[in-house]
Order: sequence, then structure tokens, then C-alpha cells
Amino acid sequence: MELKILYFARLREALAVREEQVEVAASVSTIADLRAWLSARGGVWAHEFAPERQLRVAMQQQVVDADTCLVAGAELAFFPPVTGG
Amino acid sequence: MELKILYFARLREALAVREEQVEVAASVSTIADLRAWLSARGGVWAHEFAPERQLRVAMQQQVVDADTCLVAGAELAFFPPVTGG
Amino acid sequence: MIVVKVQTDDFDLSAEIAQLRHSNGAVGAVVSFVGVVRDLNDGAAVSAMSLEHYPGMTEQSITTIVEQAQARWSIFDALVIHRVGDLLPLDQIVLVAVTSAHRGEAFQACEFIMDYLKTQAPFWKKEQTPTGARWVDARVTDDSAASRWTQACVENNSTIDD
Amino acid sequence: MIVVKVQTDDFDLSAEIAQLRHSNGAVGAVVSFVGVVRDLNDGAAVSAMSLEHYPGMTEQSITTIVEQAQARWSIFDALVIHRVGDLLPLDQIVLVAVTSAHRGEAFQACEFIMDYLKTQAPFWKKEQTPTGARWVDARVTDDSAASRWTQACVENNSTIDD
Repeated sequence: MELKILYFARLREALAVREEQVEVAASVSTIADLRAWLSARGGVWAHEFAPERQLRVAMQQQVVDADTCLVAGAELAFFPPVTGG
Repeated sequence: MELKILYFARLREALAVREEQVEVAASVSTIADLRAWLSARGGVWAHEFAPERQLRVAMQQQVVDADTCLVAGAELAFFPPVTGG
Repeated sequence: MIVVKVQTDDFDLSAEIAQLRHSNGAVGAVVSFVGVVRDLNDGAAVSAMSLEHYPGMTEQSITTIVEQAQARWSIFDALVIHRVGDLLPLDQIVLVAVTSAHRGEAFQACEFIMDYLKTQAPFWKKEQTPTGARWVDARVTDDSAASRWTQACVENNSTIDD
Repeated sequence: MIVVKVQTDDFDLSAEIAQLRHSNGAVGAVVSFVGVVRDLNDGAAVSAMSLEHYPGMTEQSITTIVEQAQARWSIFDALVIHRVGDLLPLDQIVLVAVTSAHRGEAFQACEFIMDYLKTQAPFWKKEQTPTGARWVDARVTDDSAASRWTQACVENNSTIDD
């Protein structure tokens, strides 16, 4: 399954990636799976996607939970808790 | 006891009086007494100060209750419920 | 700082709020309320309005309520401008602006001050409608005004030296 | 009417509120919130700030929350302007303005929209302080974020055709 992933704010800076296209195996079916998959890259990825790190995730520009199923071709976004307003 | 009395808004128009100095007997000791005293003038006064008419009263520019004691020389004001803001 | 103005002139919201913002670098939130003359009230078209007030008592009573708001919430400054005299539909009537570090306090204080202005501050509106001029009725729900006139005398705290 | 703008430029409060007032003669109340850059945050002097957002999601998510406010309260129009890019202390960050016939509805809707903006809308602040730049921490109270990552898969309603 192909996915587009965006990173914002502190996460974008820490990973030094703004946007990427990824291809994940069928076993990666939920948001939680994707997070684990990214964490498995090791190094800064393991650090930033560690379970205790507070991250928000959006799919198709809507905030989703860890148990949400991934949709092929979707735009995902990972970001820290928001601080606007 | 001498008192200054102001009237505002609908009441001022109905009575055709904006302000007056009055001299009341010692038996007129509370706000309620003063209201009854004004009502006893009859005519439009009896109408406007009838017990069922909603009126607010201020003494020395502070809203007071019917049972508040009059203070000699004070500035009283009668007015309808307020409609500012 | 508390500023209370009763004036016939209109006010400029940007300028007033900019002054509040610039007076204190700790201001993070400005909540403001602007009251506006509606072109329809209680089912009648309104072509003009005039506002009367009780000079002296107005300023003093608003200042007192703003002090209460400052004692109750962590707010910095408050500005109240209330216009009197002749106004037209869509005109601004009143501005209440409150500054604070965080928004919750300013929202609550601003609404508190407005509630007071609406129910206690000595202002009265008279509207021009197709059937003539009329004093606006207060939105009073079952006011027990009549019964309040039948009680015993209680010594009042205020004196004429206040 | 709902207007949502994300922009680098400053905004003029008087002009924006005047437009809201003049769009509808039934408007009696305008409640507005202005967020301001503070010169001190979490104990550190702030010399500058930059704001990042998620283009597309920002506008869409704010519009959705304003629609929720319109469904919940009797309000007319709502205007949200959120600045992004570089800002200085005392600068305006955000404006939320809501119009209604009577004040209570506008106060509640305005605060509701601000609460959403603060906790859900995808904006992030980075501050310049004497010890360097830092991303502002969200005011999260005991967020159970970690535990949310350990649940079973549930079919999501949204599709990529949304």
C-alpha cells in the first residue's frame, strides 16, 4: 500500500523530512502499525515515534486514532500537539 | 428632611419633571415611604408610582431597596428598568 | 487599568484594542464585545435610537463592576465605552474589552461586565419605529419589583459622605 | 456566512468587525477574541515567534468547527483569521469574531471556536528566546496519548475520495 506522509513542526525538524511517499506491506494496516513501522527505522525515528512521545496523526487531513485503518493512497500527517491560537 | 430627586427616561417624560428638591416629613423614612409620598400626589404620579409599576431607585447613585432608610440631603433617582448595552 | 467612557462619539475598535495590547507585553488575550443597533426590535422596524443615561452614577457603577471583575478573575485591563445620544441602525452602541494572559479569564470577565451593563447600569434606549417613538422594554423575567416595596426599614450602609 | 483566512499579513479589527456589522441589520452583538504574542512565556523572554501550519487541513478543520458552532448556537456569521510566519511580541496572532442577535450566543460560540483552535487546529508556534529557539509546548494535562496506540483496528469512515 502506497502512502504519502507529511511531518510538521518539531517532528519535521527532528526527522529532517517534510514529506515522503512510502510503500508499506499489507501487515501495516492501522495508524499504530504505521507508527511502529516508522519507529523501526531506528535512530531519530525510533526516538521520535517511541510510544511515550505525544504525537497526533491525521489521515486525509482529519485527526484519526491509533486504531484507524490505513487507506491506500491516503495523505497521512504526523505532528506534535498543536499550539496555535 | 430635604431630598433631591431625579427622574429618568419614560418616567421623566411621563412626569414632565427631570429634577426637583423636596421637603418630606419625618414619617417618610424609607424609600418605600418616599414612593408612597410621591404616589399620593395623585394623577400621573399615582399612576407612575403605583405598586405594580416596575421602578428602580438609587440613593447617592447606588441602587437601593424599598426598605433602605432615607438619608437627609441625599440625591435620589427613580427610573424604569435599564436597557443599555 | 480601568477606563470607562460615556460619549456621543463613535469609537475605533482597532485603535482601542491596539492601545490595550501595547500597554502590557504580558497580554495574550483580548476579548471584546461590541453592541450594535439592530434594524428590527420586538417585531418593529427601528429607524433611529436615542440613549439616555444617569451621568455620574453610570461611570461610578461601571467602574465598581469592573473592579469586581478584576477581583474575581486574573485580568489586566478593562475598557468600557458606552455611547449616548442619537444612533442609527448598524451603529456601535457599546464596547467592553478585557485583556488577560490566557483567554478563559478574559471571556468570563467580559461577559460578566456585559451582564451588569445590560441589567444594572443606568442607560435607557428609546426607539423610533413606524408607529412612533417608544422606550425599549427591559427583558425582565417575572421581576418581583412590586413586592419589594412592602418591607420594613433597614439601616443602609451608604451615607451622603460616600 | 463563514470566513476562514490563514495569512501572513496583519488584520484590521475595526474593518473586519464593521463588515460583519454591516452585513446584517439583525446583528446586535459582536464578540471577538484577539490572541496576542506575549513577550514572556514559560519564564523566558520571547523576542520573536514563527507560526507553522498544515495548509488545507487548517482551513477545512476550522470551517468544520465553525459549522458545529452554527448548529449549536443561534449565531449569524463567524470570521476566523489566523496569522502564520514571523511575528513579534504584541503582534496580533488570531481573530475569532462571531455575530448574533443577543450576546450570550456569540460569547459561547466564540469561546467554543477558540477552544478548538487552541487544542485541535494544526498550528505550531516556535519562539526565539535568549537561550535559543524552542517549539512551544502544548498545555496538555495528562494526555493519554501513549495508551491510544495500543488498540485494535477499527474501520474508519473517511476514504481518500472524501
